[in-house]
Amino acid sequence: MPTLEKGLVILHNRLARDFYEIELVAPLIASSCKPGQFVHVKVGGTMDPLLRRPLSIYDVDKKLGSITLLYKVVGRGTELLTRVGVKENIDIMGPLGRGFSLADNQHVLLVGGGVGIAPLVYLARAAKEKGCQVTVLYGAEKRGELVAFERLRKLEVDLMVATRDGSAGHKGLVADLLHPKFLPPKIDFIYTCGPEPMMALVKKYAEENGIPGEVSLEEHMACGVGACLGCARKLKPDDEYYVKVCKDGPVFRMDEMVL
Amino acid sequence: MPTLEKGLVILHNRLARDFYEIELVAPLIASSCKPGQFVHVKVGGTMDPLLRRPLSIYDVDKKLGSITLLYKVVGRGTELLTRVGVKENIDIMGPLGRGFSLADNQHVLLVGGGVGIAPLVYLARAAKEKGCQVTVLYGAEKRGELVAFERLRKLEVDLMVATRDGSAGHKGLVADLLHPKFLPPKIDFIYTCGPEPMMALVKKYAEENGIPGEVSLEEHMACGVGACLGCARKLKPDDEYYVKVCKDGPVFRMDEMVL
Amino acid sequence: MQSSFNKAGVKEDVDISVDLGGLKLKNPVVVASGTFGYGLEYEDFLDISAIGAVIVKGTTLEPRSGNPSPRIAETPAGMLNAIGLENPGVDVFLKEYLPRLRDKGVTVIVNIAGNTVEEYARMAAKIEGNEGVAAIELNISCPNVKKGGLQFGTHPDTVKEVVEAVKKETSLPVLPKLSPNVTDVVEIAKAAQAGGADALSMINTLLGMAIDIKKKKPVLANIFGGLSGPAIKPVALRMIYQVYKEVDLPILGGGGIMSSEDAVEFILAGASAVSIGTGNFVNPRLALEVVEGIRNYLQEENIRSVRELTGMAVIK
Amino acid sequence: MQSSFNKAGVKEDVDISVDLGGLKLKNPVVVASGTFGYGLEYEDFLDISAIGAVIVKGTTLEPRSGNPSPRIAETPAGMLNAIGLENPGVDVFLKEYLPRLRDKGVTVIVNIAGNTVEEYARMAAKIEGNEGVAAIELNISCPNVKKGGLQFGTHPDTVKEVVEAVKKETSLPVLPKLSPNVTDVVEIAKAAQAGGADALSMINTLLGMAIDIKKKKPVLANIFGGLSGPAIKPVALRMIYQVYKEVDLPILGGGGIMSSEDAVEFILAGASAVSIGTGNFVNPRLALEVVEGIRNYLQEENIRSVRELTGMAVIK
Ligand SMILES: Cc1cc2nc3c(=O)[nH]c(=O)nc-3n(C[C@H](O)[C@H](O)[C@H](O)COP(=O)(O)OP(=O)(O)OC[C@H]3O[C@@H](n4cnc5c(N)ncnc54)[C@H](O)[C@@H]3O)c2cc1C
Ligand SMILES: Cc1cc2nc3c(=O)[nH]c(=O)nc-3n(C[C@H](O)[C@H](O)[C@H](O)COP(=O)(O)OP(=O)(O)OC[C@H]3O[C@@H](n4cnc5c(N)ncnc54)[C@H](O)[C@@H]3O)c2cc1C
Ligand SMILES: Cc1cc2nc3c(=O)[nH]c(=O)nc-3n(C[C@H](O)[C@H](O)[C@H](O)COP(=O)(O)O)c2cc1C
Ligand SMILES: Cc1cc2nc3c(=O)[nH]c(=O)nc-3n(C[C@H](O)[C@H](O)[C@H](O)COP(=O)(O)O)c2cc1C
Ligand code: FES
Ligand code: FES
Repeated sequence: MPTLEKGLVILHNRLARDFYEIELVAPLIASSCKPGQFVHVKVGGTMDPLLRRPLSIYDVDKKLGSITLLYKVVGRGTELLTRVGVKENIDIMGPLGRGFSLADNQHVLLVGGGVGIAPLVYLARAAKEKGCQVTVLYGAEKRGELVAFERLRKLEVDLMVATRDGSAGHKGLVADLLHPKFLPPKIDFIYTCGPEPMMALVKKYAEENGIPGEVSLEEHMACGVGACLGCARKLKPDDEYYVKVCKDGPVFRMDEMVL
Repeated sequence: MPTLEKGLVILHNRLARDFYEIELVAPLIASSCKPGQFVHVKVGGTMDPLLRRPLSIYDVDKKLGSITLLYKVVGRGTELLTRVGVKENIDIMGPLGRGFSLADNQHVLLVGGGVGIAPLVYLARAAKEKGCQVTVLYGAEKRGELVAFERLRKLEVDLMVATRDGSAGHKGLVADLLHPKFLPPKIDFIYTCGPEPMMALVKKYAEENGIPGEVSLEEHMACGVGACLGCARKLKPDDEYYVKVCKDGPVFRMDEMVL
Repeated sequence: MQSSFNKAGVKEDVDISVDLGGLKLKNPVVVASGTFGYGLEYEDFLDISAIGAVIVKGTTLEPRSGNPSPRIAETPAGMLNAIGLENPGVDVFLKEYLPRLRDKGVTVIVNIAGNTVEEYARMAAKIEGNEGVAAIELNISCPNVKKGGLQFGTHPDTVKEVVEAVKKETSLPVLPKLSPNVTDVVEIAKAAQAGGADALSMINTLLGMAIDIKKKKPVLANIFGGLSGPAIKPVALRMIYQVYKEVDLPILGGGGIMSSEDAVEFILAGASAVSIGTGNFVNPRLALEVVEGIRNYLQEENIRSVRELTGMAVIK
Repeated sequence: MQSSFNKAGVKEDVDISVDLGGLKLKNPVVVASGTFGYGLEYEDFLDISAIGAVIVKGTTLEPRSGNPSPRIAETPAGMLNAIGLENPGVDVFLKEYLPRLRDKGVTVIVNIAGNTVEEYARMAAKIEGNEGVAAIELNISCPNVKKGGLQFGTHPDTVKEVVEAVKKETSLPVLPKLSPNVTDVVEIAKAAQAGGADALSMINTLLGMAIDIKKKKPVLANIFGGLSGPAIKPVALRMIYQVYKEVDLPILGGGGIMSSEDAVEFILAGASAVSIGTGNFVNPRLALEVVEGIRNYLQEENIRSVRELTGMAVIK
């Protein structure tokens, strides 16, 4: 159940130039969240920036009652977040949104690009726990930005990486790895999160191969709970109504949308 | 000459519940400032709070090229200032304003209340260097808030303290110490900074005893350099014109004003 | 003007109920239209029936799907929105949402927006007789909808006309919500009074915009949007102060309230109750925290009723 | 609309000079009236002759001592001021300050405020013929002075009348400075144009207030004050966008500019040059940093002249 929690920071690491991970003790959120859900984070203590920032739940330690977030510094809000020290508290709302659907014992493919890997790590953990066979395709600009690599490796998923500059794995797009020669013969479900052009390629592959799947979308948000109608998006150009990414998503079925 | 400097924080200590001192390397300011002048400090990196905060120069280390500020947390700006870490930089403008006038080899009396002691510490140092005999009356709420005590003691001034709760020195107002039995027989000049009611008592004493003196005033400020005309104040109720505390002051002659 | 009934230090309970022209509220804090959905979205975070009232999302005669995206943008200490009055229409509201809110004991104010005077009147007529509605707020100031919105709220004649038409159809207290995008808000307030308004709601958003310098185009798909949040607080306070001095109607005041201190500023400036909008996004429990904060302020100041506080800072 | 004259990656020098209805500026960044004194106050911090122009503190026919204190208050991402046009009067300005500014090579724009149309005209006449004045800005929007201020700027007829009267007395470019406290800024802009304005300056401050909840009275001695700073940026951009679309006059745009990115937003919205006010208090070197930032933006975007940027984001 969504709630407001003062998350106690127990770990805050810089992983690469603009990538950080932060672990917060937030037992209510940790105990009730699902992969694909997000938290809405108050950054800084003043009225500028004013709004909360949505960040996916990257990992969860249910025993410790902690959640971990992975974030990339892109603007003032994320920049301010880097200043928070261990032992300080952060005001977070969550878990919010509709997460990924996940069945037992499936062969699942996760395709993440950049910081879009965040919700997929938690998903990979949950999938492993459900006895799934998990393949992850992970793309980044360069080796140093494969910040979730270690965590995924520890989860013992089948992991393939691509970097734009070729400094690790395949040189090029992560979508290039969507090829039978790299993939397990049977895939039941595909999940993807990352830049929209990447997700469009993943969706195309899924459709061409008749595999169902889900994508995680982003929109600028104010409330995060479906009240302000700010994060509206038409899933298909001809739709009459707008979905609310914060409440109807951020995860949507591939077949209900056009990317 | 006033300038803009990125002051490197080399020391930042909490001295009492809401009192902090912060030392900044700012060689241009340190080399040109005078007692009674202030710096205009940008707190936080965002647009709220927006304006700079004026803080008196509390002490200077001309050799090191550093200045020290003493501040009391009273609102959002000063609260944000407490968060600045050693090795970080703070954006400061200064030295600003007209400082205290100070002649050689005088018998001077300094009366400070609360955080109003700040400019008087630097003044005491300068007066000692000029061969003055310096007596300081220093008032605070309680012993723990006599945060400048050590620094004054090291300057080897004649120091008397008063606390409201009697936990150190005279129990009561610092102005109670304005009595021949506590003071040196000859005083050439009186300086005061602190709450206005206190300064009014000091001014009254000075006038009654025919001693010239100066007070340091406060007004809310925007520019700090005399451009916005925001920090206006009538020195006497019947004055036609307003002085600008930032530029014409913050130090004013006792005889040109009514308190 | 200071009123202290108690011996200093002795705190006794204070009265925080208010009456705005017949709209009785258990406490003076409501949540603003469009910022709290139908209340149900926030149920996980607070007891929504404990809020003075929930003003529901702007309701229109027909369902509306709203504006294209992006609909919101953050600005310094504020935000822009151009939602475009997305809502399921008044019929669906009355059938689906109102009963649920009534069952939960929520005090409901319906915010209505029309394209024509007749639409306002028809909506008021539809709402009339439905149990569970405490008042009607007239959105005559929404800057986003081309044909309605701005025009109604910026001309005294149409303001008067709309209020009159609505008053004819309803026995409920009617609160026109004034636009700040006018030269003379007092003139508009007087027109609302002449039309029979029971109280005034003020202020709605300031019309603003933002530009994306990478894309070289407006950030919002709608180009313009309504500016809300702390950035507009000084303007809201000024307008409430002006209207309180000149117009004898209770005011529901808001615009940028983020704390109980802000709320007290509004009450001192002349508001009988306050509305919280953008603040809900930052702190979903804000409304009830403000209720508590007002109570504490009254106790500390030895003021027995919040009603005494209204307009105390106004220099007549 | 994108214009790129260079092969990507090759940076060549860009032209940042502008002409606002005869007011020629070496770069499109000026400092706003009342926020930079007479320029001399900031000489320690930057080369004031390198700024596009210095608009001096609002000048009146007679000396004025201004409003009582407190005159300023901080608000979220903004500030209120009620200086009350403190200044030594136009004669002293022309005798004492103008020669010094001229000697330093500063481009000076004189901001004048009158209590009557005649006062405006008389000041213009006094200024005429004094070497070293590049233009006259008409403060018809200062919200602080009872008899002048608000009235002039909020009625199209008086705006036209003032501009006409001033134009008769001067050969200098005349820029009326529009008030944002109006229902329809385009109407006012058109009136200014009808009166013969050479360019428009916009916007002045929004009328606002703050209340001290301890003292239970307005923070400012003057009760109301002008809101400036980043808080008002969205409103300023919107008004400039609206006027650019409808009125064929160059615009000097400002309101909350704190960075060169902000300045570019204003230019894209329709401003030919920008003015920096409150931002000077936060960063006294801001004006020249904005000049540099605009230059860099043009180079990165491969746009040869800042004049091409004006209005690029406006959807016609
Ligand atoms: C459901 C969801 C989950 C997300 N998960 C992550 C994550 O795990 N890690 C991560 O690094 N980022 C994530 N993002 C993106 C993240 O929210 C933005 O990068 C962040 O809000 C940027 O804030 P800023 O102040 O640094 O940037 P600014 O650009 O200064 O922000 C200005 C405004 O735009 C909004 N904004 C900017 N970019 C985005 C964006 N991409 N999506 C939504 N709002 C945006 C901000 O929230 C703010 O309101 C997620 C976004 C959504 C919607
Ligand atoms: C010349 C001068 C020297 C000063 N020296 C010192 C010093 O050495 N140590 C110290 O602790 N304080 C000093 N002060 C007071 C200090 O500037 C304020 O306490 C501080 O600005 C409060 O900021 P805030 O954001 O914490 O408080 P808030 O109340 O949140 O500030 C809101 C606004 O009011 C202004 N403000 C609030 N109180 C004062 C005040 N007393 N004087 C001026 N502006 C105020 C702030 O600058 C800000 O613009 C001095 C003031 C002046 C004018
Ligand atoms: C996202 C959003 C949607 C809004 N929708 C409506 C609406 O439908 N009807 C209305 O009258 N006001 C609407 N408003 C205006 C608010 O009710 C409120 O008057 C305004 O935001 C100022 O208050 P604030 O600064 O506390 O948000 C909306 C505001 C926001 C931010
Ligand atoms: C302290 C102060 C004094 C001002 N004085 C004047 C003035 O004398 N004449 C005038 O036309 N505008 C005056 N203004 C308005 C500014 O010139 C500018 O139009 C306004 O502040 C908006 O820009 P900003 O947000 O960049 O400050 C003043 C503004 C401030 C903050
Ligand atoms: S962010 Fe408010 S509805 Fe989604
Ligand atoms: S603070 Fe601007 S004149 Fe003093």
